[in-house]
Amino acid sequence: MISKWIGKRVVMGIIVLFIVSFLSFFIMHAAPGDPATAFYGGNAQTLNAAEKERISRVFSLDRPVIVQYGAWLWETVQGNFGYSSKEGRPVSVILFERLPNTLLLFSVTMFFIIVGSIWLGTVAGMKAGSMWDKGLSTISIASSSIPPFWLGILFISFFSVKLGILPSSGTEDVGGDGGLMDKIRHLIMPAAVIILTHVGIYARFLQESIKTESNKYYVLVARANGVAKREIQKGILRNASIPYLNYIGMTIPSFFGGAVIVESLFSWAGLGQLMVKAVMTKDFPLIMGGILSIGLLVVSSLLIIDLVMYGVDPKLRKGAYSK
Amino acid sequence: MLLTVENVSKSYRKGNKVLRDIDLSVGEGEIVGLIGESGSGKSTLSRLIMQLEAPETGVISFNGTPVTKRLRKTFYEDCQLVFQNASAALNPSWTVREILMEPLRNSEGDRAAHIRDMLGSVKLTDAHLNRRPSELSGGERQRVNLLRSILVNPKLLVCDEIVSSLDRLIQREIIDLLIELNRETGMAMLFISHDLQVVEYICDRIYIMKDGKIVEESVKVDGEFEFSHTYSKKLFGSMFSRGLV
Amino acid sequence: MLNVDRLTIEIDGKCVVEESAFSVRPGKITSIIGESGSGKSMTIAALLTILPLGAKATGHALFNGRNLLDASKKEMDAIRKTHIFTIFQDAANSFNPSVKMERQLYTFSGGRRGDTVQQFRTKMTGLLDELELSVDILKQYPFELSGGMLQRCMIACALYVAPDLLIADEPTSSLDRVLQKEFIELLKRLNEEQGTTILLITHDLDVVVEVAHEMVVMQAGKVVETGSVATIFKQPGHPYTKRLLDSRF
Amino acid sequence: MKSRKSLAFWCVVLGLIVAMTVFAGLFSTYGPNEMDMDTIYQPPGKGHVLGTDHLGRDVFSRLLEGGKVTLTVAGVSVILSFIIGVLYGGISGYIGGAVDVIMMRFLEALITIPSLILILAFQAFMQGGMWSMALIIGVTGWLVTARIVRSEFIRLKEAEFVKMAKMFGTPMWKIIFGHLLRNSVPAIFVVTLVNFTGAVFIEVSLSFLGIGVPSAIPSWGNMLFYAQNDILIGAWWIGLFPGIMIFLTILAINFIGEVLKDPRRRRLDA
Amino acid sequence: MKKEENNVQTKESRLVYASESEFEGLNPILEETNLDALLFRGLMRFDQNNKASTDVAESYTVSPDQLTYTFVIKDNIKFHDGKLLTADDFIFTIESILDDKNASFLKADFTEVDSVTKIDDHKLVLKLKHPFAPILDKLTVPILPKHAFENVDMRKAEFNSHPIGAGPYMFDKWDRGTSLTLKAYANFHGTKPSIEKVIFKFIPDSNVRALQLKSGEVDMTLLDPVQVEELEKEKNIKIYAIESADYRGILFNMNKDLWKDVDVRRAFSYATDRTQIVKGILKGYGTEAYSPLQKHAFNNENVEKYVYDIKKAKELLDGAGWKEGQDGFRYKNGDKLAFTITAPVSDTVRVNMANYTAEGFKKIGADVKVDALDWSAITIEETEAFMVGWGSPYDANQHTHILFHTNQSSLTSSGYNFGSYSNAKVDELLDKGRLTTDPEQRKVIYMKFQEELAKDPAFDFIAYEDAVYGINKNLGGVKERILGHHGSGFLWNVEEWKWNDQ
Ligand SMILES: Nc1ncnc2c1ncn2[C@@H]1O[C@H](COP(=O)(O)OP(=O)(O)OP(=O)(O)O)[C@@H](O)[C@H]1O
Ligand SMILES: Nc1ncnc2c1ncn2[C@@H]1O[C@H](COP(=O)(O)OP(=O)(O)OP(=O)(O)O)[C@@H](O)[C@H]1O
Ligand SMILES: [Mg+2]
Ligand SMILES: [Mg+2]
Ligand code: NI
Repeated sequence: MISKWIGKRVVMGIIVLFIVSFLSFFIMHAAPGDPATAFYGGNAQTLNAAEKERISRVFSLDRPVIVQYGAWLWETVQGNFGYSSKEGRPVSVILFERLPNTLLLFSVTMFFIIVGSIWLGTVAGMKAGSMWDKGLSTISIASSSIPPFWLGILFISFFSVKLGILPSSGTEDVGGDGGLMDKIRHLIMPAAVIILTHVGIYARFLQESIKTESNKYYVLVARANGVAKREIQKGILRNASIPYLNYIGMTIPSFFGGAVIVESLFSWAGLGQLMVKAVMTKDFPLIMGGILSIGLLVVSSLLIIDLVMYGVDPKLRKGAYSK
Repeated sequence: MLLTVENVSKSYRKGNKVLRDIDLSVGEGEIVGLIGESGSGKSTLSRLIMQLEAPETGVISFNGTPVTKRLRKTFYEDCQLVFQNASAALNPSWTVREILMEPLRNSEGDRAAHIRDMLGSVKLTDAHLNRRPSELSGGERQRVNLLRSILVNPKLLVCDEIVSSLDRLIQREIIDLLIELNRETGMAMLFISHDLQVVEYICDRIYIMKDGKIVEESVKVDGEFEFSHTYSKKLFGSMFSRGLV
Repeated sequence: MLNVDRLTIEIDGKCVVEESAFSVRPGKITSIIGESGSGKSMTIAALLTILPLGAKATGHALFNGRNLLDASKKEMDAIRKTHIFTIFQDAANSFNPSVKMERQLYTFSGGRRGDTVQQFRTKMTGLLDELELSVDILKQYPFELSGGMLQRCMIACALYVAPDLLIADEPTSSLDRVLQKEFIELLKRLNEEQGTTILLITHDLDVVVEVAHEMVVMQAGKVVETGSVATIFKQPGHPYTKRLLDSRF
Repeated sequence: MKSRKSLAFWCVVLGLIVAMTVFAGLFSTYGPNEMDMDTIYQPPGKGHVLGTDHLGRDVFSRLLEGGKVTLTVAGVSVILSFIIGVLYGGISGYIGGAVDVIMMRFLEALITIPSLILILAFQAFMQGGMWSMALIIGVTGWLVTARIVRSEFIRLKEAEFVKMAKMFGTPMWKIIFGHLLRNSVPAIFVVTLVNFTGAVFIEVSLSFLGIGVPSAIPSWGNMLFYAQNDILIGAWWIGLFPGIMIFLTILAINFIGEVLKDPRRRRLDA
Repeated sequence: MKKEENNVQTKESRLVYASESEFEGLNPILEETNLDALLFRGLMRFDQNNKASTDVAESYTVSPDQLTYTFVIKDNIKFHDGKLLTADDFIFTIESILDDKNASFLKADFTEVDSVTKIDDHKLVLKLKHPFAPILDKLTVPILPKHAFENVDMRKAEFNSHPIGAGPYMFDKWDRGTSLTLKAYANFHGTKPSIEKVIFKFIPDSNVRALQLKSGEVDMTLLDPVQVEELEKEKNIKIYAIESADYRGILFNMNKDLWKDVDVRRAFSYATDRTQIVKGILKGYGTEAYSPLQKHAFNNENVEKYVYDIKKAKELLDGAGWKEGQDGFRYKNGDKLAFTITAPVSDTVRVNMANYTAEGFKKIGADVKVDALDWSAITIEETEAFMVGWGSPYDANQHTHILFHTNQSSLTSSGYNFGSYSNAKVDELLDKGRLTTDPEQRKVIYMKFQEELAKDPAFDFIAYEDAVYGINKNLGGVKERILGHHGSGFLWNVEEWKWNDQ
């Protein structure tokens, strides 16, 4: 049952990646000029022979576009993303350098957002009518209305310029020991910006789910029949977590999008900053690689969420939604 | 016969027949009941009659001619359906006036006056015309729903559980209204319900349905129905004794 | 057993139940009847102190001499847990969809009385058997069962705990006739065999006639008539009651 | 009652912002690009209400002009995404069947790609003016609208009043507009509001990264982009006011959306 | 506790330099970087007065006909990898520069070299085709180790990302995109460096650089003029505003028809308000520019300076047939007087100058846009007008021949004449100036060159920009001298620098 279901999800993910790859190929093809100059612009003459050969082989213009796409996809699936037109190094190598930083930022922020929003949302949701309940929705709307980069600027001007206690950019101190403390110091501000601008909405979503759930008939029935409060709350939380998880899944793409800006602001050497750089320098091979790898990241995070959902939602396990 | 349903079957999933060889007819001016427990296929049959879905086998004829795609338009002029859930059958963002105008799109004459005339017959007033469905009570909604269908003066009205979710008091009002309409205009009705008392009260003849099959047909004799099939007996046996009255 | 006097319920300043008074005698089946929105469910909610946010109940509701309306949270929890059991109209939605039936039935029955899961299992199996339900349902989720089955599960719990007072809020409206009849039979049995006091809310006069000993008629938030079923049916005092009786088919 | 009041309040705030920017010419005291090397980095005060920037331009005038640009980009892109979304979702939902399945799979894939990343990719070779920016945001912003329209259409298509309409012989266009679309309005409206905030966010973000509207055109994002250089100098007013404007605009829309999202205000659920 | 100790210790021995741009490679004959002075040494070296004096060379003699130079190389100089630096290495360097395969940007500097011959390991003879005065300046070129290039294509050599030189600092590690670290070279032949590590941190954003200087994350950086006032208040920062030969101007791309008419170029030169720019954008850290040799001994004061004059500019445009239309903009044959100035987005000063001049050009009816792009997205040959920056404090030939000579058009050679500027008189003067040795004569030639260039401007010269460095106050040993383009050369004596708080 579960393997079948996972299989289905993986197939879906692959279809998604397929379309993503098609899109990124299409975008590149829409770029002006023949592929070699479109990809490598003024740097075409410094290309190495193997890459030149690859480009002329894959993108030979006398072949129909769909064949070119197939050839390109085949190369890409094998991990050959071409060479960065700016740095001349293989795109895959560059992407791999950036991946740990993005994953670090993503997992740390996601962790705190989830923990924070579960805590806030539960407290606010369970205590209907309390200060928490009323305050949270206003605060969460307000916090989600702050452009993250603006908050970032404020942070920098306060913590870096005014107090000088946190580094304003980078992933680690240059020439430092690269130790854990150093990493954390650099991580604090970018992570805090993302967390602060997001945790409110997630908390609020959970709060609303809990409130909706608390008004469900079965809660009333349980209360009327003297079921213990803790028991009831556990049940509520479990059900409220289903739409909450769904919401996390839905917002993951935009989450990755938002990270682009924060990464750029804090010069956090992750995939997002890389993408911005690639766009500014019109480094097309890198852009294509970036889109694909972010697509892959999104799809795999969604898969993880799906798995969690599978564990939480019995209706999924029993296939009750298919009807 | 006004409406004849012959040999009609329908299934949604392979091997799972929702309707099996249904034969049924409604004469002019007749009120025919169709009873059966939940899930026995009553609504499905009504949708088939109204050509909202196509039957797998069988023929549905109106006035002796099978209803085809081409004839559908004229068929709808003579035959109308009233859904069980009035809230869902009325466009929530239209006013009652707009809703009542909809079936009259192509008719000539003073449509507004026609509506005003008819409004009284379902005990609604002009004041209701400017409201939206959400501003009406359940009974009022069902009356608007009913009125809209009878505005075009159909010869046959198919009512799918139109009173089941209403209060007894309102139920009674609407049922009496239907009987009155039947008397005055000779409009025939196919009255679908699972409420035995109501059916017993309003119908001249009833069909009893179980698991997609019509198991029995019975005609009212001296205000009573006679049954031979065991299921019908069980069904009517489960009516509460009239007790005390 | 239960004496309600001058019960008034306000929601956001709007009066939904006004100065109502009635009583439930031990060992009897009392029925509240009234049209939709007349305040029947609100009255029950007030008795169980599960009124929605913003609602306020005043007056007296003496349960075995204890006023439920000013009972502390703890006391109320205890009363709800030990003396009263409530069956609600919508059985399909009365269970948490993502918790297995066994767990839920346990919290509704065995858990209330402090039985161990083992004890619960043996006793419940017997009850389910009696109600023509398979034991397998314990391993299933609510959404895998039909409304009728779920309603019978609720009844099983009621039979299990054998409460002093059983409240049933329109328990039959979502059932079809055959099931309705069966359910009413069960209520009768519970009352006759275990002597359970029952407060039955309905809008169906036929049901009242079938099972109730006494009846309370409500209209627009007011109790307009109380008395034994037989007398009221013979001589309805209030014009509204008369209309109700007339509306029967 | 409370929600009504807050709705009115935020509508007024939004209205003020829009009016100020639309009629920027009337309110602003200087040309948005008027430079004066004698008055650079003047703090807010006489002459320049909100001070001047590094080229001696009046921050207030630029704020209004920038708002015009930002809101125009957002507005145009939202209209565009609205049209595409309604068409795509409408076709998918109305036709249904295999067409729907294919269109939805495609949509799901698109939703998986962070739209900002897509926009970035487009920017790589479309970098140009304000309009191309609006075009790109519009072309990538219709996904959620389409999904909502589709689900509304599917829900409403099965609604009994639509079936009744068919029986009354109501023509298709009237069914689509009068029944389906009209009843989707509340949902579409809310998602369009959300899209609008999204579009504002994207415009300011891209401009903030220096790859949005051309630097010579003032927009809130652009102003913030340059304001980064002024933090250190202590010229807080250059970055603060555009930030506040963005914040207020989005806040107002969010609060309006919040009130409208409230099911009690939605007739459909009645 | 431990952490603090650590901090103090690292602070003592390292210098972090915030650099705007990263480089593609570190081969000094393929790309010019400000690391060259640290990593490499040449036969000659510029001293504090920007005069070439001996360095790797022990001594040299010049033949009376000025065609033969004989050099003696110090015999104890070792490359960072321990190999001895010999005449062979120098010969290899010159040959590599002249080898077309390597497309060295320095080739034009050495075209006058006829031959280089090794006498022995530490003695060599360099022969010129013609007497060529700047040759000693040119011989400051870094010497490459021949052994590092055996059997490899120079453009692809490992050396380019892991250089080996004979300078005071040697390569340590390079974190692409973040930083590059050099460490002190113990066997350096000159003053032994006191600071152990020099780290180049790549921060494109000038604001971030200033921020990090303030917070102490970096020890020195080039500042934007507007940042000075604020940073001056900081206790731990010392500001060096150093006069430099670094000018900014708008390059007219002669491939655009608009610029073919010299009067149009002159009109725009008149319409540029340099005084305001120096005052507002450079905050006084600079001077108005009119010539590429203004900071040079050969400066010609008497050329046309294009002092701000809108009226003249309008007259010139009128004369050139650009007539004002209804909308206030000028038109000629239906074409609008419009163009775009491109500027590198990371260089705020240039972007500001572009924006300010563009706005000012509206006054003469020109619709001028500004495109601020990333460096790598800019192809100067393809722009209509570009905000350039050049200037050299050294020989007059430097940054003139390569910029203005027809043969140096970037379209046809490896020169830096990006606008394909071509003027026969200028060409002739530049050629003559190169080959003349008599200083007095050269002065006359270059004065004449400046006059001709002013008449037919290739650039709209805007301003010389002082190099304003912000430096950690505790850093000692800094010696000022007139700096080059982008304030380059500031690190020229870094081996003498030290931390005062040691
Ligand atoms: N669109 C459909 N797709 C699949 N199965 C359907 C569909 N519509 C109805 N059914 C099935 O057909 C059977 C008959 O349904 P129908 O709605 O006709 O019953 P009914 O007699 O009207 O019941 P009720 O009294 O509850 O209204 C049911 O088992 C139902 O599950
Ligand atoms: N949560 C609530 N907030 C505000 N008013 C409510 C709420 N719940 C119920 N009411 C109102 O209280 C009144 C009484 O409702 P109640 O549910 O008691 O009616 P009822 O007699 O149980 O009707 P039914 O037979 O439909 O169940 C109604 O007018 C209803 O509109
Ligand atoms: Mg039905
Ligand atoms: Mg109720
Ligand atoms: Ni330069």
